[in-house]
Amino acid sequence: MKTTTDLGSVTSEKVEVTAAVVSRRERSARFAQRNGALLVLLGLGLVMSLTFDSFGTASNLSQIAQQASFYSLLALGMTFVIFTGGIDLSVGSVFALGGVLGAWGASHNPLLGLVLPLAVCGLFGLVQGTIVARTAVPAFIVTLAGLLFARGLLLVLTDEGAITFKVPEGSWFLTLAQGSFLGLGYTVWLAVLLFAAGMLVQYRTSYGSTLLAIGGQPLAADLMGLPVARSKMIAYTASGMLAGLAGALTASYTASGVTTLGVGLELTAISAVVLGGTALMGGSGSVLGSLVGMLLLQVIANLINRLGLTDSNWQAVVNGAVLIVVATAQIYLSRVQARPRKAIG
Amino acid sequence: MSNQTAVAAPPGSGPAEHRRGSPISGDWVRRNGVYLALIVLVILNIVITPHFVTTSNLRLQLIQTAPTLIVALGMAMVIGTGGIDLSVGSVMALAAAVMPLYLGYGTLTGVAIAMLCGAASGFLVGTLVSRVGLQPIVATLAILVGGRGLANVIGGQIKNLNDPGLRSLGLGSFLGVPYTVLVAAVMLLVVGFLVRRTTFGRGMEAIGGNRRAATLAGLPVNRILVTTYVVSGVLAAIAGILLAARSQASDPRTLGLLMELNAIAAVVIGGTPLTGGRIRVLGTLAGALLMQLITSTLVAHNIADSIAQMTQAVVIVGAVYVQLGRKTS
Amino acid sequence: MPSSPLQTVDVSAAASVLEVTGVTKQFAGIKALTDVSFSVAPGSIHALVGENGAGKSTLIKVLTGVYQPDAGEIRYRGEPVSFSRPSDAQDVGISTVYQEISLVPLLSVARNVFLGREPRNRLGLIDVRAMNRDAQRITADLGIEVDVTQDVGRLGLGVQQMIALARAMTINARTVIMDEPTSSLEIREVETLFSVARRLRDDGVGIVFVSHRLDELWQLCDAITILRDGEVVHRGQMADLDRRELVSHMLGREIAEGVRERESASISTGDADAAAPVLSVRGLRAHRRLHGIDLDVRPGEIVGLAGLLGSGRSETVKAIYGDLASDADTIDVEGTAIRRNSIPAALDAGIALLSEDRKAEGIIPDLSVRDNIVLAVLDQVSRWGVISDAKVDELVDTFIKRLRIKVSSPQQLVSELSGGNQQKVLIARWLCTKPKVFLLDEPTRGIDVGAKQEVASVIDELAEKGLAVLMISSETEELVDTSDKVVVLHEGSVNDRLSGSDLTHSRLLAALVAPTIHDLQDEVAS
Amino acid sequence: GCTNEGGGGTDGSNEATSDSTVDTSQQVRDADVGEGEGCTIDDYGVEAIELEGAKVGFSQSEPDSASFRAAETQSIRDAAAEVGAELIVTNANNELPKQINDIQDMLNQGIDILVVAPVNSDGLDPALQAAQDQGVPVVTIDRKVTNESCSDYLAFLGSDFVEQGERAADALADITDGEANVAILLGPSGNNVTDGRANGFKERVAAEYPDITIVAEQTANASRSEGQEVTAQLLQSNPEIDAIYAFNDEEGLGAMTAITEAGMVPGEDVVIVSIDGTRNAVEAIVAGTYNAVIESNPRFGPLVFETLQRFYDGEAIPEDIIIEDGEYTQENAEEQLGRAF
Ligand SMILES: Nc1ncnc2c1ncn2[C@@H]1O[C@H](COP(=O)(O)OP(=O)(O)OP(=O)(O)O)[C@@H](O)[C@H]1O
Ligand SMILES: Nc1ncnc2c1ncn2[C@@H]1O[C@H](COP(=O)(O)OP(=O)(O)OP(=O)(O)O)[C@@H](O)[C@H]1O
Ligand SMILES: [Mg+2]
Ligand SMILES: [Mg+2]
Repeated sequence: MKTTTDLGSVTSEKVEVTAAVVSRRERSARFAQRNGALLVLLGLGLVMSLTFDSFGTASNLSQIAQQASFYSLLALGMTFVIFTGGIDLSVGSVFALGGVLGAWGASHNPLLGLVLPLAVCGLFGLVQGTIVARTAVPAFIVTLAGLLFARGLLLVLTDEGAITFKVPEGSWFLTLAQGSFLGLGYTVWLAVLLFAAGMLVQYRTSYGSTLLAIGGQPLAADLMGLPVARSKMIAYTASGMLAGLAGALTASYTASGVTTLGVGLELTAISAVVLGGTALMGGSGSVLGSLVGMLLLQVIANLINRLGLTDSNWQAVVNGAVLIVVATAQIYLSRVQARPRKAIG
Repeated sequence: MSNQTAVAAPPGSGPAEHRRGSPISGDWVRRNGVYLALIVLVILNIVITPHFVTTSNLRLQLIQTAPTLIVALGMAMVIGTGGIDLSVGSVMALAAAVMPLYLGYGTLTGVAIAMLCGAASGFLVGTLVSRVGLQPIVATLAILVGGRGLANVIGGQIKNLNDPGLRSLGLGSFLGVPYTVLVAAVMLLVVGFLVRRTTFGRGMEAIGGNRRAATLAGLPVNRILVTTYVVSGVLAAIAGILLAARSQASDPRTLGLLMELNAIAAVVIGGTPLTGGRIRVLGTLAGALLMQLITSTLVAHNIADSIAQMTQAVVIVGAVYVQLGRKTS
Repeated sequence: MPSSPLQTVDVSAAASVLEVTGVTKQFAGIKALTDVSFSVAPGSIHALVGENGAGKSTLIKVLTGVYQPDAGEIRYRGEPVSFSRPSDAQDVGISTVYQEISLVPLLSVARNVFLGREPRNRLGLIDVRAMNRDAQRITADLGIEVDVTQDVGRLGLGVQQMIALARAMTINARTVIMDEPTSSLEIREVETLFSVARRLRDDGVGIVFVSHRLDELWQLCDAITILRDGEVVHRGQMADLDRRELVSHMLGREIAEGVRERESASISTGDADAAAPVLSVRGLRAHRRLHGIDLDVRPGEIVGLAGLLGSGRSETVKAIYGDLASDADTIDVEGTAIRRNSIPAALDAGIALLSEDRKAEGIIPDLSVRDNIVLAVLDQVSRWGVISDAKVDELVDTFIKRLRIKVSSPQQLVSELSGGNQQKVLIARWLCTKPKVFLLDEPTRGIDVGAKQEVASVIDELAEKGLAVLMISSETEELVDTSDKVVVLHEGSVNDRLSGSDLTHSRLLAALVAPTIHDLQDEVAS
Repeated sequence: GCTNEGGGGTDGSNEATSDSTVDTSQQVRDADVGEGEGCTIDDYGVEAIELEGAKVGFSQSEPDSASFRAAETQSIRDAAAEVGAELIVTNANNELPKQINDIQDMLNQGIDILVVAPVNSDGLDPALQAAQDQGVPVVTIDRKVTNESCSDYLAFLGSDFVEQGERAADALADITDGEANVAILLGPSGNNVTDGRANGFKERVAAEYPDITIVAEQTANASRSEGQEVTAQLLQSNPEIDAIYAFNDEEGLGAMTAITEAGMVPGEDVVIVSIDGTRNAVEAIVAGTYNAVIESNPRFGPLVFETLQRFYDGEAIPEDIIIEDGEYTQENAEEQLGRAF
C-alpha cells in the first residue's frame, strides 16, 4: 500500500513537469500565431527605417498612423462580425455613405455631421444583422446585397453622384479628423481608444465570449442559452456604425463627402482581419491583431511608394503574397500547439 | 401515486407515414424557388419589356449569361466542397492578360496557355487549401487581390485582339447558336456529368458534407480538393477568354471585375447551400439566368444606377430567402 | 384529449416542478411527438426512455425552449410558461445537458463553464482570475483534472461531457435535465455523475435522466416515462418495472436479451491462440499518449479494449488506422507490415475503423444512405471514375438486407435515420471494403437496446466469418459478454490482459480502477 | 500569327511623341491672365528654386492601365527628364485616401514641387494643407480641385469637361444632321468627370438640337466590355437607337463591337461619338466604323514644367490654364492619327 502511494506521487510529479514544458512551448507558439502580423510589422518597420531615411521620421510614422486610423475602424467592426462566423461585405459602401451623410450633415450642423452617419449606418447594420440573425440567408449574401444597396442609396442622395457636399470652412466638424494631440491626429487616439474598448469587450465581457461562441459552435451557443440573435444584431450594427463613423471622419479629414470612396474597401478590411490572426470561419481571433494587420497594409503601401514601383499594381501583388505568407505562417504555428492529429478535419 | 399504466401503441403509426404532404407545400416552393423566381421574372419581362420576346434578344440573354454561368459552375463545385472561390474574377483577367502574349503562336496556343494560367492558379489555391490548410476564403482572397495586380502588370493597357480565330469564337455561331453559348452548354453538361455520375463528384459532396468523415473513409481528399479548384480556375479562364473574344480586346483592369460576387450569388440563388455538401447544377444555370435577367431588365427600362443597385440587392436577398426561409430552431 | 387514456393518469400531479400536457411537435411532415404529457416531481429522478428516434430529445427541447410545441401546454411550478428560447428556460431555473455536447471548442474550459454568467468585478468586467479559480474547483469536484485555461475542443468526449455537466451545476437550478449524459462516460465518471445527481435530488431538485444503458435506470431513477414513436406508452415507478417489461414497452416487441451464446469455444482453446494473428501490433507509440502498446488479434477473435476515460483507447485504434501521427515497431496485417502511417495504407492492408463519433467522423449527412454506404469503395464500383449504378445498387441492397437497415429507400438521406440505423450504415460502409481487421470504437454508443442487440449480433457474425475484431466499449458488461479477450489500457500503456476464465466483470472492474503496481514500476523505470 | 501587329495596337502611347510628324503637344487655349492678376511667386509665398535638380513629386490618380493615364504619366516623366528634375511618381489607384497618403508620403520624402492628377475634385484638403505647410507649390492637372487657387494650389492645367460634352453634342449633331435617338453611356457613377461630360452634352442638346432625343442613359463604368454589354441590351430594347455618345473611348469601342454583333454597321447604322482620343478609337474612325472623338489631351508634361519655370521666373500664373483639345472626325483622323495616345 505504502509503495503505491509513493510511486503515485512520483508519477504525478513527472506528469506535471512535462505539462509545464509543453505548455511553455505551446504558449510561445500561440503568442507567435496571435502576433504573427505584429512580428512581421516590427521586422518590416526595422528594415525600412534602416533602408530609407525618410521612413522612421515622426511625421511619416504619424501619417501612417493617421491613415490607418480610418480604415482600422472598419476592420474593428469587421472583426466582431467575423467572430460570429459572419462577414460584412457592405462596409466599403457604408463607409462612403457615412462620408456623404457626414458632409451633408455638417453642412447644416457639425453635430448632425457626426450623429447622422452613426444613426443611419448603424440602422443599416441593424437591418442586415436582423436579416442574418432571423433568416437563413447567409451573411455573405445579405451583406453582398448591402454593398449594392448602400451604394445605391448614396447615389440617390447625391443625384447619381453628381453632388459633392462640402463641409463649411471653420466648422468644428473639420477638427475631428484634422486636429491633433501630442503629434498624433485625433482619429489616431480615437482608434486607439476604440480598439482598447474592443479588447475589453473581447476578453472581459460576456458579450465578447458570446460572439466567439456563436462563431465557434452556433448550435451550442443557442443551447447554452446565449442571446445569439441579439448578439449578432449588435455586431452588425456596430460594424455599420464604425464604418459610418470612419466615413464621417474621412469627410471631416477631406472636408467633403466624396461619392467614389470605399470601393473594394471590404477586401482591405477583411485582409487586415485575416493578417491579424482571426479565423474567417469565426470562433477565434484577436481584436488587436486587426489593428496590426491594418498598420501592416499601410506600411506595405508606404514601402511600395518608396521602392518607386510606380505601377501601383505591384501593391496588390505584394498584398496578396503577404496575405498568403502570413496566413500560412499562422497555420504552421497553430499546428505546433494543436494535438497530434494528422488529417485536417 | 404509483399508478402504472401500460398502453400498447396503435400499431404501425411510425413517423415515416406522415411524410411529405401535398406536392405544392412550402418545401416544394423552397426546393424549386429559383425556377419559380426565374419564371416570374420572365413573365414580368414579357408583359412589361418591349421587344423582350425576340430571337435576337433571347439570344443576347444567353450570350450574356454564358460567362457568369461558366464561372458559377466552377464556383458551385467549390462551394459544394465547403469552400469558396473569390479568385475567379482575377483569374479571368489573368487568363485574358496572358493570352495575347502567345496568340502569335496561333489561336489555340494562346487559348491553351490562358487556360493553363487558370489551372495553375487553381492548383495554387487547391494546394494552399488542402495541404497547407488555409481557409479557402483566405487563399482565394489573396489571389483576388494579387491576381488582378499581376494581370495588370503582365497585360498592361487594354489590347485589341485582332485574331480571326478569337473573332469567330467571340462573335460567330454554329447553326445559329453562338459559340459562347455552345461552350457554356458543353461546360454545363460536363460539370453535370462530373457531379452526378463520377466518383469525383461524390467525393466533392462528401468533403463538403463532412470532410473529416471523408478523410477517414479513405477518400483522396487533397487530390479532390486540388482538382476542384483547378476545374474552377480553368472554367474562370474559359470565361475570361470568351469575354475577351467577344469584346475583341483584353482588358485586365476591368475584365471579370466583381465576377466572384455575381457567381456566388448565382450559385446560392440556385439552391446550392453555402455551407457545402450539395451541388445543384441546374439550379446554378437558373441562378445565372436570373442574375442576367435582373441586369438586362434594369438596363432595358433605363433604370438609374442608384435604383438599379438597390433593386438588385433586394432581388438577390429575396430569391435566397424564398428558398431558405427563416432561421430554423 | 380523450384520444389518450393516459391523460387521466398523473404520477405526481400534486407537486410537479415541470409539467407538460398534450404536447405535439411535427417536423416537415414527421411527427416527432404526439399528445405527450410528462411531469417531473421535485426531489425525484425521472427516467425518460425510448428507442432511437422515439422523441426523447425532441421532448427535452420542447421543455427547454429550443423548439416551440405545435400544441400543448408547459407549466413550471404550476404556472403556464412559454419559453421562446433556451435562455428563458435557464432563467427560471431549468438547467439542461443536451445530447449533442453543447460546448464551444475554441473557448477555454472556464469560459465554457461560465459562458453568459461569468463572475464580474466592480467595473462589470469579467473577473478572469475568479472565473478560472471557480472553474478549477468545480471541475475538480467532479473528479476531472484539467487545466481550465485550455480549449475545450482539445479534450476527449468524455471530459467534455463532464464539463457540460459542470456548466449545468453552476446554474442554481430547480430542475436538471440530462439527455444521455453517460453515453461517453466511464464507470468512474458515471459514479461521480450519479452521486451528484443524488445529492441534487436530496436537495429537492427535479431531475430528468435519459439513457440507453438500461441498468443505470434502476440504479438511479425513481420514476419512468417511456416513449415510442412520439407517444407515451408507459408511465410509472421505476421499481415496479422489470427489464423485460421495459424493453417490450420501448420496442413494442419482445427481444431475447442477454442470451447471447457465441460459439467462441474454438477461440478460447489453445489452437486458436496458435493461429497466426491477423493484426499484430508491437510497440505502438504516439507522442505523449501511447507508450508502446502490443496487441494481437487472431482470425475470428473479438478483442476488447478497455480503459478509463482518456486512457488512450481511441488513440490506439486511430494510430493503427493511420489517423494519428504515431510510430510503431511493427503493425502487421496477416504477416505483412504496413509501411506508412497513413489511412490509405491502412485501408489497403485491410483495416477498417468505425469511429466513436458517429456524427463528426462518420456519416455524411447530406448524402443518401446509398452514397454513404459505398463511400469507402467508390473505386470499386466505378470505371474510369464513372460510377456504375448497377454495381452500387447490388452492394447497397445486399447490405441493407444483411444488416436489416431500416430505410424507406436507399435514396433516403442518412441524416433522417435513427442512431442505430446510422450506425448500421457505417458498419455497412466498412464491410464493403472487405476488411480483415475491423476496429470498432464504441460501436453501440447512444443506440437503443434493440439496435444494440442487432449491432452485437452483426459483430458476432463477422467474427465467425474469420474477421479480426478489436472493439472499444465503455460498457464493461458488454465488453465481457462480447469479447474473447480484453486488453486493459491505463495512461497509454497496457495494464492488464484478461481472457478465458479471468474475463469476468469483477476482474475487469478491478483492472480498470486500480492500475497494478508492476505497471507503475515500469513507468518509473522508464 | 496575326495579332502581333494588331496586338501592339495600343502600345502607341509611349512612342507617339517620337514617331510622328503631327504636333502632339498641348496648346493653351485660354490662359486667362488678363482678367485676374494671376498668381506670382510672392503671392504664393514660396522660394524660387532651379527646376534642374529639383525633386518633383507626381501623384497619379488612376492605374496606368488606362491609356490616358499612361500617356499622362509618360509625358510628365519625359518633361522632367528634359529639365533635369528628379521625379517621384505614386499612383493612388483611384482611391482618394490613398492619394492623400501618397502626397504626404512624398512630402515626407522631401519633394520641392508637387504635381497632382486629383482622384476627385473635392477632398484633397489635408494633402494640399500639408504641401502648403512645407512651402511646396502644387500644380493640378486634368482635374481641377475646388480649393482656393494661389493659396491651396498654384494653378490648374487641363480641359473643360463640360465643354468636351458640349463639343461631343455638336459633333454628333453634325454627323446626324441634328436628328438622332441617342443612348448615353455614362462613366462611373459619382465621378465628376462623368457628370461634366454628360451634363455638357445634355444641356447642349436641350438648347440647340430639338430633334435629338436622349433615349437611354446607362453607366458602363468606363470599361470596354461593359460598354459592349450595355449597348447590346439597349439596342435590343430600344431598336430606334441610332447614335451612341460614350463617356470615353473604351465604352465607345465596346459599343462598336456590340453594334457589329447585333448585325448593324457601326459608324453608319449607329453613330458613335466619344471623348478621349485613344489610338484604338482614332484608328476605328479611320476605318470608318466610328464617327468622332473629342480629344482630351493627356500630355501635360511640357506645359507643367513650362508653367513652373514661368512661375519661378516671377511671372503671374493664371488660375486656370485651359488647353485646346482637338477633335478627330472621319475627315481628319487619318492625318491626325499620330496625335492619338
Ligand atoms: N430538427 C429536426 N428536423 C426534422 N426531424 C427531426 C428533427 N429533430 C428530430 N427529428 C425527428 O424526430 C424524431 C425524434 O427524434 P429525437 O431526436 O427526439 O429522438 P430521440 O428519442 O432523442 O432518439 P435518440 O435516442 O437516438 O437520441 C426522429 O424521427 C427524428 O428524425
Ligand atoms: N495530457 C493531456 N492533455 C489533454 N488531454 C488529454 C491528456 N491526456 C488525456 N487527455 C484526454 O483524454 C483523451 C485520451 O484519448 P482517448 O480518446 O483515446 O481516450 P479514451 O480512452 O478513448 O477515452 P474517451 O472515452 O474520452 O474516448 C484525449 O482525447 C484527451 O481529451
Ligand atoms: Mg436523443
Ligand atoms: Mg474513446
